[in-house]
Amino acid sequence: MDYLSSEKLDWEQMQQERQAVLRTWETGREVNLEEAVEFHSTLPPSKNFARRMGEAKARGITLTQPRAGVADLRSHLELLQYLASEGEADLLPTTIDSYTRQNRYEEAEKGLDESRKVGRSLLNGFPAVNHGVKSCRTLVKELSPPLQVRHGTPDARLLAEITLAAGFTAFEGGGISYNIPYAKQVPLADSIRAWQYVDRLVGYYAEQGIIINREPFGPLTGTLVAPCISHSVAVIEAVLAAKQGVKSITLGYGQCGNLIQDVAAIQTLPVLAEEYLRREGITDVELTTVLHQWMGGFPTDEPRSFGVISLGGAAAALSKATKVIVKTPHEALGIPTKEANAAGLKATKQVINMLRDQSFPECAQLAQEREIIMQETREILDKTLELGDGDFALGAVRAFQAGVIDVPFAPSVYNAGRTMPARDNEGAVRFLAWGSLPFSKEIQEFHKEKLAERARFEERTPGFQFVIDDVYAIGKGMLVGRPR
Amino acid sequence: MDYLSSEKLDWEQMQQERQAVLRTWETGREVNLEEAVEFHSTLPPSKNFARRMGEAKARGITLTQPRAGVADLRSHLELLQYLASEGEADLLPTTIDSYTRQNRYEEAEKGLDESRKVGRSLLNGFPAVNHGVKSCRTLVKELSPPLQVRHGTPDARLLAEITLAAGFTAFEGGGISYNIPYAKQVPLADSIRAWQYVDRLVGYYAEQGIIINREPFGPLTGTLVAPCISHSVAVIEAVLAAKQGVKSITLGYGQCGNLIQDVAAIQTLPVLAEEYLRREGITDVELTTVLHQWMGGFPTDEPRSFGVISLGGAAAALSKATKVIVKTPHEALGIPTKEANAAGLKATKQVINMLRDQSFPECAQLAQEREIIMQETREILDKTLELGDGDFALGAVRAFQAGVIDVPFAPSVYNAGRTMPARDNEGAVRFLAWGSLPFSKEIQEFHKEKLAERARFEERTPGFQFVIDDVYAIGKGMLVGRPR
Amino acid sequence: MNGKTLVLGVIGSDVHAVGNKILEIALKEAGFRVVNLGVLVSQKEFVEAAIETAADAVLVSSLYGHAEIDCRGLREAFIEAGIGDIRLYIGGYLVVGNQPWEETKAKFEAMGFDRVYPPNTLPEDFIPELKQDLGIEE
Amino acid sequence: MNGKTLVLGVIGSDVHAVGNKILEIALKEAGFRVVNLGVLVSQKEFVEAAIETAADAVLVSSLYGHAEIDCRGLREAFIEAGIGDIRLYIGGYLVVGNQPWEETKAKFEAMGFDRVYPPNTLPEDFIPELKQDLGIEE
Ligand code: B12
Ligand code: B12
Repeated sequence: MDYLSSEKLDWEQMQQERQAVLRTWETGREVNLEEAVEFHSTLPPSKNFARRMGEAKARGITLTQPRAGVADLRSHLELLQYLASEGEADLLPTTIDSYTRQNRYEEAEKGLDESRKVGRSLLNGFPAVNHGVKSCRTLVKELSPPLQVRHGTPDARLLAEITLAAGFTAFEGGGISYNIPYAKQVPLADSIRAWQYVDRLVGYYAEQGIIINREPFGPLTGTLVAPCISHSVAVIEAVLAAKQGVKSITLGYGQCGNLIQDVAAIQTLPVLAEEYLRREGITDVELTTVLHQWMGGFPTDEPRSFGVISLGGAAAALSKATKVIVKTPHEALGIPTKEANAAGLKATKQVINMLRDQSFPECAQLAQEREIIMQETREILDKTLELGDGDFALGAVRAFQAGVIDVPFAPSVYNAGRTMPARDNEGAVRFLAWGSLPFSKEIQEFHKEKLAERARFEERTPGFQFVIDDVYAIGKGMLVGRPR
Repeated sequence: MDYLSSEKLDWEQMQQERQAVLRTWETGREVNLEEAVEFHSTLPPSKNFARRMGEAKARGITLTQPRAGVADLRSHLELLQYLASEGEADLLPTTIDSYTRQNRYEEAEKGLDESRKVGRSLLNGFPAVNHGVKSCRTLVKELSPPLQVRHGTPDARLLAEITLAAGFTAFEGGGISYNIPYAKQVPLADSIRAWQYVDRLVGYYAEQGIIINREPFGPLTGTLVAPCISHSVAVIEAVLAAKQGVKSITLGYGQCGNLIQDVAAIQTLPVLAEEYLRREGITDVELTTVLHQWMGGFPTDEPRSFGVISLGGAAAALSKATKVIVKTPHEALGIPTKEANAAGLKATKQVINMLRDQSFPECAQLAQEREIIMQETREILDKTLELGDGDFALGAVRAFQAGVIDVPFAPSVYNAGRTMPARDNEGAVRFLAWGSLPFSKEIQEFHKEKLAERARFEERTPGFQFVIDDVYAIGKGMLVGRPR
Repeated sequence: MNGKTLVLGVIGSDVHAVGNKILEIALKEAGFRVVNLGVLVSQKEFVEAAIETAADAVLVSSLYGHAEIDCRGLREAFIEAGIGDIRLYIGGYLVVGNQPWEETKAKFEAMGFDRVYPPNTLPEDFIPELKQDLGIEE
Repeated sequence: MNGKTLVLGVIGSDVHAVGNKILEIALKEAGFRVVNLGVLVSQKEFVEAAIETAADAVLVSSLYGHAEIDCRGLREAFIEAGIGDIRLYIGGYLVVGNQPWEETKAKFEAMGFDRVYPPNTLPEDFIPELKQDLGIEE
C-alpha cells in the first residue's frame, strides 16, 4: 500500500501499465487513443454527457436516465432506442453484465454466445469488453442522447479504455463505490489504484479537449445507507478523480425515503465536495448531482412500484438534482422488459415536469438536516484525512480498516460492518449503532434520541429488529418497519 | 326565493314534502325511517363512515377511497369487493349514473335493463333509486368498509332517502357544488333548498343517534379552480348543513398541482369552516378533510397517469388530509376496469404509507399561501354574507348572481363565468381576471404580479392563451402550459 | 369569418363543459360562426338550432359514456325535420369504458354520423378535416 | 440449537449481500448452525464447506440472473466429492427477467435442486419446510 497516494499519475509512466491492461483481452488491441480523440471531436455537442449535465444544471432542470443492458449488440441498441423514443430518456446507459464486472471475460463470452443461440439474454448486462471498440461505437453513432457506462467493476481499466475509445462520454464508478458493495476480496488500495488509472485516462482525454463525465456510485449497497456514509465516499472519489484531471463530476445519492433528508442530502452533496476540492486547491471541476430512486427492495406489484418511483421523482425534482436514475415497475420481478423500463421513465418524467417549476421550500427542518449531514460527513472526512496524513487515497484505505467509514450490508471483507442503520420515527435513516464512525458526542446523542423517539412510539426497545423490519418495509408498502 | 333562509327546516312541516318526494319513483315506497334507524343501529361501528373519518383524523392518517359504480347490483357489489380486497380501499363509494343525477329515472331504468341484456354497463354509474332500498342494503350488508354515495345531483332528495334508509353512512354533495358544475338551468335557490332537505334528513338521523357523514363536493369543475373559490363553496355548504343538524362534515379540495398551494389549501379548509361555523354559534360538528387527486384532464398513458396519481397521494399525505379520493391510470381512457381502479388505489397507498410519518414542514412560503387563501376566502364569504343580509343561503344565491362567487368552466347559467384562472410561474392557480370576485386591492395586485412574473418568464403577454395551455398541460405531461 | 355556421353542444344528461368551451373558442378562431348550445342538449334542441341558424354542420360532444343511448334516432330526427343531409360529427368518450375504437367508430357511423372522433382529439387534429369537408379553402 | 448444519452462500459473480445477511440471522434464530460463505462463492467452495462442516443441507442464493450458468454441474460436483445425496436448495432471482415460474422451477429441479424458491421468499415462508425436510420437530 506504500505506493498509494492521491497524486496525479504520470502519463508517460502509465503507458507500460496501459499496454498490459490492453493485452488482458483481445479487444484491447482495438484501442487507439489518438484515433479515439479524433472520433470524439467529430461528435455533436448534444452527445456529450458532461455538456448535457452542465446545461441541465444551468437551467435548473432534472434529466432522466434508465438502467439497461442486454448481451447482444443489436438487441441492446434496439433497447436503448426504445428507451430514448418511447421512454423519452434524456440520457442513456449501458449497463454491464456481472462477469465483465469481475473481469471474467471468458464467462461473459460464453454467456454472449449462448444468448445469441437461445435468442434471449442470459447475461444481466452488455459485455462491452467482449464486444470491443468498433461494436460499442455503433451505439454511440446510432443513438442521439449521450451514453454512460454503468457497472460495478473494482478494476474497470480495460472497460474504460474500450468504451471511452468507442465514444462513450460518461463512466460511472470509483475505487470505493465500485469495490465495497461489489466485491468480497479486492483490497481497497488495489481498486483505488485501478480507478486512478481510469480517472487519469479521463484526465488525458480532458487534456485533449474531450470532457468525459465521471460519477462515483452514490447508493453503495442501496439499503439504509445514511447520507453521511455515501457523501463521504462521494467526496473522496470526487477529490481523487479531480486530482487525476477529471473536469466533470456527478455526485450521487440513493433516495432514502424521508423527503427532508433526501432534499438535504442532494443539497449538501456539491457543497461538501466543493469544500474539500477547494482545500486541495481545485476549483475548475463542474459538479452536478444525481438522485437514484430507492435502491433497496421494491414492492412486487407494479402499481405500488409506480408509487415508489414517483416519490423518488418528486424528491429529485424538489431538490433540483441534475439527473435522476429511474427504477422500473418490474424492479422486484427481474430485469425489466423494455416496456416496463419505459414506463418507469414516463411516470418519472410526468412527476418531474409537474414539479420542475417548484422546489422544496427553505425551512428550519431542512436547514437542520443539512447541518447534521454536513457535520457528520465532515467528522468522517476529517478523520479520514488525518488517518491518511492528509491524503484521501491512503486515508480511505485506513478509514475503512478502522471502520471510520463503514457501509452497511457491504459484502467486502475490507468493510468493518459494525454499524446498524435504522429509520427514525419519520423514516430518516439514522444509526442505532455507529461502530467506529468518528461521531462527536453531539451527533451520537442526536442518533440515540432519534431512535429512542421511534422506540417510544412503537413501544419496543431499539434493536436489530428495527433493521430487519426496515429492510423489508418498502417492499411491504411502508417506509418505517413498524411492528405488526 | 323569498322562502330561502338557512334556518333549520321544521321536521313536522317537512313530512308532506317527504311524501311527495317518495312518490316520484316507485322505490320511494320502500323507505321507512323508523326501520332504517333501527337497521343503522345494528351496523358495527367499523361500517360507520363518520366514525372511520373521526378515527383517521385523530390518528393523523390519510384514508383511501376510489370512485366506482356500474349499473347492475351484483356487478357493482363484486366491483366494490374487489376494490376493498385487492385495492385495499379504506372507504368505499357508490358512484351514481348520470341519468339518476338528473332525476331521469326512466332513462336510468332503460339503461339498467339494457346493461343486463348486453352484459356490460351502459350506465356510467349505479342507479340507486331504481335499485331501491332493499337492493342497496345488500351492499351495506356484504361490504366491510363504510359506504358513501357519490354523484352530482342538484335535487338528490329521493336518492338520499333511499340510500340512507339502506344504511349508507355518507352522502356527498351540496346545493352549490352539485348544481353549478353539474347542471345548466337549475336555479341555485332550488338546489340549495333541495339540499337543505337532505341535510335535515341527515340531521334527523343524528337526532336518533345515527351519525351520517356529509361532504360538499370540493373540486367543482375540477379545472383550474383556485382554492378560494372551492373553499368559499365548502364553507357555505358546511354552515348550511350544520344548520340542519349535520354533525360530521368532510371538506373537500381538488389538487391543483403546486405542492405548497395544495398543502396550504388542505390546512386552511377546516380553519375557515370552523371560523364561520363559530360565528353561527356552531361548535359541535366534526370537521375532516379530503383531497381529490387532480380532477382535470389526465395524460392518456398509464405510467404518466401513475405519476399524477402519486403526486396527488403525496399532497394528501403531506398535508394530512383525512382521506384522498383516488384517480385511476385509465382516467383519460374511459371508465376504468376494476384492475385499473385497484392499481390507482395501490399506487396511492404506497405513497401515503411511505409519507404517513412525514408532514410538509412549516415555512414562510406555506404560511404566506395560507394567508392568501384565507384572506381571499374571507373577502368572498364576508361579501356573500353581506349580500344575504347575514344569511348564507340567500347570500349564496345573490353572490352567484353578482359573480362574487364564480366557478370557472361551469355549465350553469346561474354562474357568471367572468373569471379567467391561470397558473403562475410555479404552477399555483391564480386569476388572470377575477370578474366580480370581491378582491381587495392587495389581493388583486398579488394576482397581477404573479401572472406578470410568468409572462415575463415566458416572454409573452398574459392572456387567454395561458388558460387554454393550462387546461391541456397536465394531459400533455406538464403543469404550467408553457408556450411551445 | 369563413361563412360557415356550426352548431355545437354536449348531448343528453352530460355536463362536461370544459371541452365544449375550448372547442367554441378554437372554432371561432378558425373562422366559423359558432352557435354553442352548451351542455345538457336534447336531440330536439340540436335539430331546432340547426334549422334556425341554417347550420352547415352539427358537432355533437359526449364525454360521459351514454352517447350510445343518447344518440339513437338523432339522424332520423334531422331527416324528419327536412334537413336529413346535414353533416353530423361526434367526438368525446362515446361509450362506457375503454372499448376497441374501431368498433365504436363503426357503431356511430352506422347511426348516421359522418365523422367520429376518439377521446382527446385536439382542435388542431380535426379542424383541417372539417374545413375540407365543408369546402373551405385556406 | 436444533443440531443441523446449513451452508449458505451466494453463487457465482453475484454480490447481493443483503438477503444473505438476513437469511443468516433468520436461520440462526430458527436454531440452525449456519456456515455463511457470503457472496461470490464458487461451486468448489460450496462443496468443500459442505464436507468440512458435515452440512445437512446447502442453501444457494442467486439474485443477479446468472444462476442458469453458475449452477450447471453443481449437483455433479457434490456427487464427485462423495456427498451426492446432500440436500440442495436454491432461491432468489434465478433467471434473467421475469419468466414463467413453473418453467424456471422445473429447470432447476432438473439440475438437481431439491427445492427451488421464487423471488421474495421470506424466511417464515420456507423455514418450516426446511425443518420438515430435515426431520426437525418443533
Ligand atoms: C373534468 C371532468 C369532469 C368534471 C366536469 C366539469 C364540467 N362541468 O365541465 C366533473 C368532475 C364535474 C365530471 C363529472 C363526471 N364525469 Co368527468 N371527467 C372530467 C375529465 C377529468 C376531464 C374532461 C375535460 O375537461 N378535459 C379537457 C377538455 C379540454 O377535453 P375534452 O372534454 O376531452 O374535449 C376535447 C376533445 O374530447 C374534443 N371533443 C369533444 N367533443 C368533441 C366533438 C367533436 C365533434 C370533435 C371533433 C371533438 C370533440 O375536443 C375537446 C377540446 O380539445 C375526464 C377525463 C379526462 N379526460 O382526463 C373525465 C370523464 C370524461 N368523466 C367521466 C365521467 C364518467 C363522469 C361522471 C359520470 C362521474 C363519474 N362516474 O365518474 C360525471 C358526469 C356528470 C355528467 N352528468 O355529465 C368519464 C367518462 C367515462 C366514459 N365515457 O367511459 C371520464 C373519461 C373519466 C373516467 N375515466 O371515468 N367530470
Ligand atoms: C439492493 C440491490 C442491489 C445492490 C446490492 C448491494 C449488495 N451488495 O448487497 C446493488 C445496487 C449493488 C445491486 C447490484 C446489482 N443488481 Co441488484 N438488486 C437489489 C434489489 C433492489 C434488492 C435486493 C435486496 O437486497 N433485497 C432485500 C433482501 C432481504 O431480499 P433478497 O435479496 O431477495 O433475499 C431474500 C429472498 O430472495 C430469499 N432468498 C434469497 N436467497 C435464497 C436462497 C434460498 C435457498 C431460499 C429458500 C431463499 C432465499 O430470502 C431472502 C431474505 O428474505 C433487487 C430488486 C428487488 N428485490 O427489489 C435488485 C436485483 C436483485 N438486482 C439485479 C441486478 C441485475 C443487479 C446488477 C447486475 C445491476 C443491474 N444490471 O442492474 C448488479 C449485480 C452486481 C453483482 N455482481 O451481483 C436484478 C436481478 C435481475 C434478474 N435476476 O433478472 C434485480 C432483481 C433488479 C432488477 N429487477 O433488475 N443490486
